[in-house]
Amino acid sequence: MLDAIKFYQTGSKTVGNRLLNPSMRSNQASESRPNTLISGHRACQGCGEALGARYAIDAAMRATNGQLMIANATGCLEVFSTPYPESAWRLPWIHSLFGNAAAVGSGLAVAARVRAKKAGNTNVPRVIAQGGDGGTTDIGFGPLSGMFERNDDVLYICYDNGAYMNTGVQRSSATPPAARTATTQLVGSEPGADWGKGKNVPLIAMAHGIPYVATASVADLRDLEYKVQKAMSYHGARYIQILVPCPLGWGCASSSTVTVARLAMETGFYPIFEAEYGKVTSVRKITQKQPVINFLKLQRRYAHLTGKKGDPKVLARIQAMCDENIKSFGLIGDEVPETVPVAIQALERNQTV
Amino acid sequence: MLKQIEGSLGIAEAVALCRPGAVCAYPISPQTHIVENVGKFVKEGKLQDCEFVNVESEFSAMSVSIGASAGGVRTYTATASQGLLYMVEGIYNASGLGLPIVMTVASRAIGAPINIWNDHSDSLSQRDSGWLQLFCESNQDALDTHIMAFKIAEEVGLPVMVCMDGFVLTHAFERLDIPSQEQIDSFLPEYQPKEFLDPKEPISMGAMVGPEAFTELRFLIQRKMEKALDVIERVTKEYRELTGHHSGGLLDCYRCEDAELKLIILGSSVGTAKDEVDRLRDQGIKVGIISLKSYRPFPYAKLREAIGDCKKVVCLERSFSYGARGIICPEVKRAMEGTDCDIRTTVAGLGGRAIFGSTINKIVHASLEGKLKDEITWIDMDTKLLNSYLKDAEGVTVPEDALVDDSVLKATVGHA
Amino acid sequence: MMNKSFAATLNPATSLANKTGSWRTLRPINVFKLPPCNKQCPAGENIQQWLYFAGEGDYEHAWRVLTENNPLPACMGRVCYHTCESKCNRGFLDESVGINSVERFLGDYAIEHNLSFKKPTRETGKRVLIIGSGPAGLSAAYQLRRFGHTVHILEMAAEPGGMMRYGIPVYRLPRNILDAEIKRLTDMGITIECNHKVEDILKEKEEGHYDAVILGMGASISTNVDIPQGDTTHVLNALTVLGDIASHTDIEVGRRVAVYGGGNTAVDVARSLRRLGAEPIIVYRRNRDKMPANEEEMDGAIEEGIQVKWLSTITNAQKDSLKIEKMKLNDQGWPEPTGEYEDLPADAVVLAIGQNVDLSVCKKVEGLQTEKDAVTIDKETMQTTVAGIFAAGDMVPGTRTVTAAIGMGKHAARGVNAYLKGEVYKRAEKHEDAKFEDMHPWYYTDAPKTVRPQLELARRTQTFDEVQHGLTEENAIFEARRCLSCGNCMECDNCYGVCPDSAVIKLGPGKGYEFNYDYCKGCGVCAQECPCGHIKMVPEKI
Amino acid sequence: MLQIRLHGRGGQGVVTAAEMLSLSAFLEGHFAQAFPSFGSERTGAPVVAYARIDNKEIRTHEPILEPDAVVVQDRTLLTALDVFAGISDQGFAIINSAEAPEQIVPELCERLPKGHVLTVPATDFAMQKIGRPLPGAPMIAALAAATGVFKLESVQKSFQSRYPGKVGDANAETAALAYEFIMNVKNGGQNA
Repeated sequence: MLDAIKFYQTGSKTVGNRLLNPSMRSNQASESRPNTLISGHRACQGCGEALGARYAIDAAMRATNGQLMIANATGCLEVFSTPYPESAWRLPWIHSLFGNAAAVGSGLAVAARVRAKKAGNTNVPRVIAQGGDGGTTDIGFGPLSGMFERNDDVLYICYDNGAYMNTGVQRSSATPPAARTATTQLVGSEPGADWGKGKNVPLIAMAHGIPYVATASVADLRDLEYKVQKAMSYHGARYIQILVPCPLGWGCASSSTVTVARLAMETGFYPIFEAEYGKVTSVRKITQKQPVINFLKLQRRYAHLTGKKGDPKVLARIQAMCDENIKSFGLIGDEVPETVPVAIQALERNQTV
Repeated sequence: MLKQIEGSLGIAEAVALCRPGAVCAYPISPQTHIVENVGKFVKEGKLQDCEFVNVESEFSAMSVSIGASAGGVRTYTATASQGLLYMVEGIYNASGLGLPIVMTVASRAIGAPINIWNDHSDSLSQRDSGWLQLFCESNQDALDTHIMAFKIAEEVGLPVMVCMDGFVLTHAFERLDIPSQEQIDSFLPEYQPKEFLDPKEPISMGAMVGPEAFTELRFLIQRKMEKALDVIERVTKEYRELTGHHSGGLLDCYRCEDAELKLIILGSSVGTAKDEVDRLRDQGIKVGIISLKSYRPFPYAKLREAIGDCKKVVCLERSFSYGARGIICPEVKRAMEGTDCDIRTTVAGLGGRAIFGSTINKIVHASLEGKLKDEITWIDMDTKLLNSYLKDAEGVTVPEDALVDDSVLKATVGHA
Repeated sequence: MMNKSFAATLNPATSLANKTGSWRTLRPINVFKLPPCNKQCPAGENIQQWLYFAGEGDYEHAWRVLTENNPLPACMGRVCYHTCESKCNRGFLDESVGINSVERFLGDYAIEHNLSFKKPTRETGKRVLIIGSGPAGLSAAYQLRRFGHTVHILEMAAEPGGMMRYGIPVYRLPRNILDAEIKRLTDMGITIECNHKVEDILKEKEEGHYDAVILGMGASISTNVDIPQGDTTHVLNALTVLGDIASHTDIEVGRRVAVYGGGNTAVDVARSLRRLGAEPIIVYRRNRDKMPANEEEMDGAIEEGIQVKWLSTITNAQKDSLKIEKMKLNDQGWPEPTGEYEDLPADAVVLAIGQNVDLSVCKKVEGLQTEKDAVTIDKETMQTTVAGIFAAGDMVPGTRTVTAAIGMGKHAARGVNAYLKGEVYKRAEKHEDAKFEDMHPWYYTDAPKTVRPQLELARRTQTFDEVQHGLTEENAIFEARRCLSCGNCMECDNCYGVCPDSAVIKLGPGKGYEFNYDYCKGCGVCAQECPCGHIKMVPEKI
Repeated sequence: MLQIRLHGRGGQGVVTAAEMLSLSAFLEGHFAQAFPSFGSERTGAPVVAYARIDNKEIRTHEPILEPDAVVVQDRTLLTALDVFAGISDQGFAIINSAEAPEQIVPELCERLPKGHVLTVPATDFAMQKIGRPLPGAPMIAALAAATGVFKLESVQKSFQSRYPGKVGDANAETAALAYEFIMNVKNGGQNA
């Protein structure tokens, strides 16, 4: 009877749920979760990246039965987790450079295979390469693309907070338009990051035809865990991009990390979907559609849009961007897009012309 | 086993004998033939338990190597010139992490202007990178040095660059004596990493180290380098006894006994110079050659010993430090500090301009006749070409160089 | 062991040496807020908590939590007007949780499974007399028994239950249910003596060697109004009608009966008469909005075909008809006569305009102060102006509902218990209110209230079978799981999951969580993402 | 030491010819060396390769300025470059041509000893046997015949080891044709 009732008070939206059969609970709900990124790290209060990394790596640890190692790009995650003499990691982990995590991952995968083969061991440790959006979409993009095209057995996880937070919030190619960063300040006639710039790495990853590409958010843990687990069920190159709000860089309250990430999903600002072999196979539907202003107003990087002096035209443009995402990714309704969605930047650029 | 093969193939054979677990490379002349052959060995199964990775850049070549080495397998890669510079960030990283990667640098000039031919500006630009840098005279020397390099790297705990002249050696077809697999297996045991990423014993490699320990870490790398001097000599001795090949070492002296002038040369020019020194000796000119094999670590004591009480030393350098002078010469001076030895340097053979026996001859005569007036002298400069530009551009000319040999200039590429 | 590099290679999990708790300026703490349902419940039930266990399917545990405050859940699950539901925070989201129906489910479950109350572990030897076996008396007796006191109830009627038996129609509360729940109380050792009308309180106390007395008499006297009438028109009072129906199940009243009044009793009478084949019409001086009767009950009455004459007063009762004066509401919402009249055909009039308590016995006690229709009490201790004499239920000022009586009975028992120990009962301070604004509604999946299957209308109007069916187990679980658990932990693991510093410790099922202040940086994500508003950030002393 | 310079155009197998030349000498127990002029060898561009043969270790890596033999695989180079620059007075010159040496390099014929300047229709032979204009094997076979420093069999063996199967055999056959051709000339016969 208990199992027959599929309604669980908070459904699947909370981390755990005592009403659920333990086998159906999230990995994070487990008292014995691996905590691969353990306490004592030096991330800022409310760090979305610290949260996202633990979510993802714990899930991967479960999927691989602990046979996992990590190559980490330079960035906040690396700096706050491994300042001498303390490491917050509990699994084999290496940091090499800013732009080479994907390639180091490829090398680790080679080594793991060769060592296992030599030892006559069929249990080959799996590899995750990870970095922030700067290390992924910009400086590490070449090695990332190389890892993709070789279909190396590496899951690359990009923790996307939309700017170079480690160096003091400078613009990256993942910075959304109109957002304030230290290099796109709120001055001039068009304050914030330029329109019609930036790149959509998930779609680029899909164009490589790799087995698995997904976006995820720290605001939907079960979806995130499902995707990591699914990614680990594939061999070859895989890519997951997780939206991880940065309270410092976004100018939001440290307590709002998950809330603001949720609003990014529910407004259509950040489409959450997965693709297999270049084709979109599922889309996380918006559960309660919200206007984008609800997302923007929590963040000081958009202070110029949301106050009394806010520019309604720019706001409308961002709303149009969200609406376009909703349309092209099918974020509302039952459909999964038949064709590969177009990068949102196309809309911006088209408008610019 | 004797074979008449291309130097690159010889290196590939040597690498295969060392049983690496990972080899990756990005094509850049003149290194390509080496990795092409290793790749073939892997694909055809001659080299087993090894993966060959075709990467998209040298940056990734070094990065994949870092990953593979950190993952606990013997790792090899090769590059040259621009490629070496493109992987510089990784080069420093590999040594900082103490990863015993072996890499061939098929030495080549650096652009701009783009130039595919041999000189030493690429490898010498990495002198502070924390890699051991071993230079090779001949293909046999290069082949043997690669094998020794793995053993040295793994003992010292630092990566090794084997620097062999691009084209001149890599593309030369010569007789090579290739040791047997049994010999090498006895010389170089299966790779046992000091530390590597292993789920059984998780470690975090590549921590951020602040002022509190960075100096000490740097000191420890320097200490490894100093220890490497002994390791190189010991490994060389062992290898020579095993194979009978006179390869490797920190440096090598040729006809230095009672020499009034000692030339310090790196790389393939040593062979050319040896022939010329034989001819000069036949003429009663007392000249010898010190072939500098290990540039990093720099064998100061060994070099001082080799120079001994010889009062005249001339370096032949195939690279240059803009705004300063030679790169080798200051090191030699440091080795000879406190003596009255006259140490000068010559710059020649840049960007593929050939070094002939006659070039050596000119340098020897110029030195003995006191014509090397400055600390540094540019050899085989085409002053006509230079002046034709300077006259137009600046309205000045430089004095015609008496040391230039038209046939040398003609014989170099572009004149042919 | 590996030969690790100096400084650049680190051992795993060494960051635990870095106690990041020192960064904190705000500290998360668990707060237990008062859910609006609990706050509203006149019986003081811990609704959120028993729903918590019901949702897990642990019905006995849920029932035991429920009966901490209310010993009659099967009855209350039927007759309580469940004002808790009107305050339910889930109402802001979709529809209120059907608390009352889950209560009934649990009550019925307990009867079906013969669950009994635990006997007190220790007898105090103190004796308490309770006068009246209505909800107030039974509730007080139950609580006193749990304290270990000896409790005796004197009841003037032939059977125990008070207004539950004689004032509530059978279609709302089948008597077998009432009997079962009373029996469970007597099984605890409570004794009830029926047909014993108390004439002298002090004498009873003295002769019975009671240490304390609780007065729990109900409002058993109908209020009369003077309606000029001819001989042939019946003018009856509501309690008599309901009592007769309860005792005999059938009475002769007339075909067209006007029920005069707008309270719950009026509706009970009208619906009872409908079941006897009459055509009752409710006459009320104000309109629907101002009607005090329970809305659901009124809806049921209208569905059953009962007509209502709004804004009307009966000025005269003639044979076969009544003279009605039309009223209008003034600015304060009170009715004023308009001077317009009309005739309403009717064979009888049932007055249902209010009930009174018979205070005559109280007035015999010296020093026992009374006021209009009630005894004067200390609202904290429920003690009257005479030491050792307490009162609860209709006897004391306040809402006259079964639920309120149960709540008062509980407090009177606690008052007595303290008194017997020589102390003065002080009610526990209430927790901070759990407001909807403190909740995180996104986390709750929308789910409509399960509507109890209702009997066919036709069937309902012809028999006294129970109108409301209980929830099936399936529906009960579903309904219980709709509880938002306002202000109290429901073990959703959100705090444990969302902490970027892994600084929340999960203690295991039923044990909740603890903050690891060694590492908690005070970011507040746990508090913001707690669906229930159970975590509060308080400034750290710096 | 015998120093040989080979001239040709990219795509004609000049570098391979030098390598096979060194291999042929190696097979006969000599020390040998071959190396290209280190250019980027684009099809059609002039290419130079060098080879040395000696009975002791060859240490020098300098390009050959004073060759003992010059092999010209493409006669169009004769007018484009001074291919015979530095050739020793006792040197050999082998030119890929169906015409007589006196007709195409009369001055050289005068300067060098009789029988040291030879032409061989190497491309024709290659077309006959290989089907592609690869004159490397016949040219070095011709050099072998002219100088006698190494044998035809070594030339054949080197090509057959480099290109096992049909291609190697075809090269070996063209080498034989060229070898016979030169031996015939040396023995007083006339060019075809």
